[in-house]
Amino acid sequence: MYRETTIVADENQNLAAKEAGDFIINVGPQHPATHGVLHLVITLNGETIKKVEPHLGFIHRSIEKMCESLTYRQFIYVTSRMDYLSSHINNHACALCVEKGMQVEIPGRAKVIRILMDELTRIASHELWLGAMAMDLGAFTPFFHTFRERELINDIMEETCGARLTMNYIVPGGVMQDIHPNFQKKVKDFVKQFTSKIGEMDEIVTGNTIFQNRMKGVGILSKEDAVSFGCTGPAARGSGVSCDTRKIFPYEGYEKLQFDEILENGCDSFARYMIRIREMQQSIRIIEQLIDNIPEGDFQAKTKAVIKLPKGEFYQRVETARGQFGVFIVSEGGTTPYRIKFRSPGFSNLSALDHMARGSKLGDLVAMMGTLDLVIPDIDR
Amino acid sequence: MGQMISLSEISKIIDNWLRATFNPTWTLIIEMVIAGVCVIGLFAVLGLVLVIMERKVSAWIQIRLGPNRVGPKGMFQSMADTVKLLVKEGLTPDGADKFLFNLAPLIAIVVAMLLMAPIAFARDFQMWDINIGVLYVSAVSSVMVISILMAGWASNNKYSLLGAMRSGAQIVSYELSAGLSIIAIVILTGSLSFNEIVHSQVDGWWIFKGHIPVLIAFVIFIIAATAETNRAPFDLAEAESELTAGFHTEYSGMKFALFFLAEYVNVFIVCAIGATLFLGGWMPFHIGSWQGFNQVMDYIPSSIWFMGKTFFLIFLIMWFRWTFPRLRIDQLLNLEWKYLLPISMFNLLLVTAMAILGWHF
Amino acid sequence: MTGSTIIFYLLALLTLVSAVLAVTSRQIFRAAIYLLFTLIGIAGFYFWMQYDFIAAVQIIVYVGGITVLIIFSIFLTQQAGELLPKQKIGRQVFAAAAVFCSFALVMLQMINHHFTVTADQSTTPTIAAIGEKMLATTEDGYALPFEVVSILLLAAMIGCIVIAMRPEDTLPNEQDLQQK
Amino acid sequence: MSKGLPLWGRFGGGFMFLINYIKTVFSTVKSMLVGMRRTGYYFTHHKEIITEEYPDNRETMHLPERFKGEVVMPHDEKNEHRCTGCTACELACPNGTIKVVTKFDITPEGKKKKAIDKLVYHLELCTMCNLCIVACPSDAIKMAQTFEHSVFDRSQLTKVLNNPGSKIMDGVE
Repeated sequence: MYRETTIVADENQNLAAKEAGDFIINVGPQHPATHGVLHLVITLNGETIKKVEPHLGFIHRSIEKMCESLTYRQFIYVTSRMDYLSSHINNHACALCVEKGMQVEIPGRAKVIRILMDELTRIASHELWLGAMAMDLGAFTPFFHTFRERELINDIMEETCGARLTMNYIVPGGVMQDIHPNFQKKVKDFVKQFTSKIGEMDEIVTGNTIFQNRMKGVGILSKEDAVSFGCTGPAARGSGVSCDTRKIFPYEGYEKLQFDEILENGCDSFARYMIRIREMQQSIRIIEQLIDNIPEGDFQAKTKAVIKLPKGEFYQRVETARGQFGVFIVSEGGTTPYRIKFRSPGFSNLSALDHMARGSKLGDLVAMMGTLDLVIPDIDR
Repeated sequence: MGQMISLSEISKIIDNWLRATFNPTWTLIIEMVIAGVCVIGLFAVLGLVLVIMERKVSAWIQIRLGPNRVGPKGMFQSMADTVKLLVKEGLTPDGADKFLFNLAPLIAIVVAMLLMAPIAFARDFQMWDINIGVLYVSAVSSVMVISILMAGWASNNKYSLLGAMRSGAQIVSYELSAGLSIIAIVILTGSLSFNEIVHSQVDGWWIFKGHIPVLIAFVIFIIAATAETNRAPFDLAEAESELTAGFHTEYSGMKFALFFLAEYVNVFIVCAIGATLFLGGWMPFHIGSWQGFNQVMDYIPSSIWFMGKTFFLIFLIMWFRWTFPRLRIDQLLNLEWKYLLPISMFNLLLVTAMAILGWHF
Repeated sequence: MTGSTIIFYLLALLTLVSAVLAVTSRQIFRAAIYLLFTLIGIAGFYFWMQYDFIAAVQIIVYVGGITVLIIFSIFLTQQAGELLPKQKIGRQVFAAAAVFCSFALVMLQMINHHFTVTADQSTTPTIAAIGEKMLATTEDGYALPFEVVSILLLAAMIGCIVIAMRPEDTLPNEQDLQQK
Repeated sequence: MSKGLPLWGRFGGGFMFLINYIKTVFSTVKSMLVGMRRTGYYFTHHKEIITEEYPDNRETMHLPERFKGEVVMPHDEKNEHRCTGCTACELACPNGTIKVVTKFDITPEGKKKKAIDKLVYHLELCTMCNLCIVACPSDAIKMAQTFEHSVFDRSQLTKVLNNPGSKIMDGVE
């Protein structure tokens, strides 16, 4: 069809699959459709997608290997750099896993602060996703409107944790510093603003006919497929798979809180979209339950300066904004882990992309990637 | 009416002076040169104004300040951008068809220039009062698609090719409903000449005296015009989230600037045509028998009326762009073939009935 | 030599050069673009003769319609970027002879035809006149040819739709796509 | 766009199709207008603008006191700091950002006492994780609220935190 200038990453495989009339285009690693350095080799038939092959590794930093040379206090900061949009939650998982090995009971105040931070992070992540999702579909304005609320969360984080993106606030034994005196007031202000402004998204995004037509019936991922691809988080809950770690394996006192696990049965992009919108409201609900009930006390348990984990294997999973995040630590009894392994949600969710995208149009691929909410450093680590 | 110095007066003075000084051939040549210089000047001004307008509109919609560094309130930002584009290297990719690659932006800009000819900018101020003005515009604007197809193919880039194919399908389809909504007005006025169309609205703009059918035609025209100029929500040819930049992915420097300029000038032209057909061109706004009000309206120069209406439509198109998400290619064609075209055909029947029965004012 | 003549020769040059290039170019896409310029040149002639309506129709039909279709079909063909093979010498000679014969025929007609100069200024047709002529059922009206052409186009359109329509069961379903 | 029957579908469904068709058109137009009303609101309400004009508001801009910009060592007016040279920060740092170079001072009693010669801080390696601050037993170092760290040469990012000629504060062990 065209003068052959294709750069095919994996030549043999692609040439074997290439038929007459196939049109191979590369999306990424530098491309506005990918929110990071993901490389997709897309085989097209006209505008219709025949195959999508993700090529990974452009931002691989071997974080797991790096962690093996760092002590149990030090390695947590690296995990903020994986899924940088839910860095608190990543830190939380690591801290929980280390605490499991240390067998310390952390104070109630620290627990509540951690949950509050997690939920704020979740809202911030979903806000960014919502804007980026709309931008993938060609609407620029929602991006700036959602950033207005996200900015408030970032300000809260900056005041309490001292950073806006990679906080390194949750440490083994509790949290690094006590919350800032303004914290409660600011969070209440945020909740007020958020609930008054989230309706605007219905006007310019959710209710828009073009948007609905771009989302409904697009990127179908059936319940069975979602399970077999190992999808978690909103991507799986959009297909009706109940997989909220906060509900099925509660940690840190989530079992005492009143909130719903959001499930949609649409299996399409719109279901995954609605999941995230409704999850933000559940996060607000959790924050409202906790913000006035932060118990007094220490923000950190008394721990030794140098943490040593007993010999053994420890695993902890949490629910990040994208799905289930797991930390697996093998300890030989020293100050550094012998082996560490992260189960990142983005990697499994990405694997479903090819299945979802086949047979749909090129424009919808971007929407599907949007609804999977891929964060590339999370996939590559 | 008590006209002050209007554009037509100025042009008449220049014309008389030239005729008195030179022989007719030289007069014609000099007038052509003046017209050419004016068009190029208008292009430059339009490019500068529309770019800064787009950026400010988008900024305010997006709760931002927008450009605010260069000049007062950032008003000279687009000049700085132009200088940047001028001094940038114009790259030609190695595998490109160099002749066609360099020709495509020129065609885009020449087509935009040709489209300027029959537009009535003010009372008695028109470069070429061609008696088939409307047909001329739809004919010449159909050449626009060639430049996009050419750019897309000659770039030797797959994104460009996809963008060009999309754009071709899109423009060819939307020309139909744009044409049909223009024909609605042509039926009501019984003329294809812009001048006569404007004069037919002396007792009221068509959008007011044409009832609902003309309103529908106007809405369809605006939608089709947005699609024909490749602007969001119909910017599939560029679709930056899917195709990087579509047909002009490989263009840089001045060649890109020409495409960019042509896009904005085309927006201006379709809005000018919309203003002429539906909003009375340079006709001032009159309300029935309010003599005082009408005289005040008459006192505003006709060129201001024309520009005001045109820029209102341009603002409308920009408002669309910063509100709506982009359509998918099949939805785009569905919208045209399943909605706009049947509706405008039915609407055309209504308009014809209205014109025959004389139901309009 | 007046300005009008200069414009005529310029248009003729554009038309002829691009026509020759359209035939001789070995890149099919470029040939289509040269053809486009030929057609634009012809439209320019109509404008030059002040037959604005025909000029506009020429541009709409040939430039906006036919050339776009040609370019589309080039896009959809395999190896559009390749150079076309060189024609055999015999074929070239035959083509040249055919071109010469038709050129001679046209020239013969033109020489034998006696052009009469009229002082009639009403040659510039108004739109109303064209419309009335088009729909007139009198002897020199064009209602019947107009309708015949419309029916022909309608038939062509229906034929296109029938060809383009695939029965539902031959459409590739989800399973087929997955197996690929 | 509509999920109704195709236009050429059964005649019986034709009327329902037409109703659905018109409904689709109206709901589409309505949803568009709702969106345009919202963006139009923001276009006309400039008070909602939230952007800051960053380099212009340097004077009025306040970062929160916990903001982690870079590690600094506060000195009092007598040019004294609180660092004992215990290297706890160096050990706590995951990246080797801090290097403590020690020397031995002679105290007035004639005893040798360990003190810092230089506390070298590599800003280019620092990830602002705050672990050194937490690890410091004598609160000698803290985070500063600076953030404009760009320089033309990366060697300028290697800093010595203690002032030349500074001494340890009395009473800090």
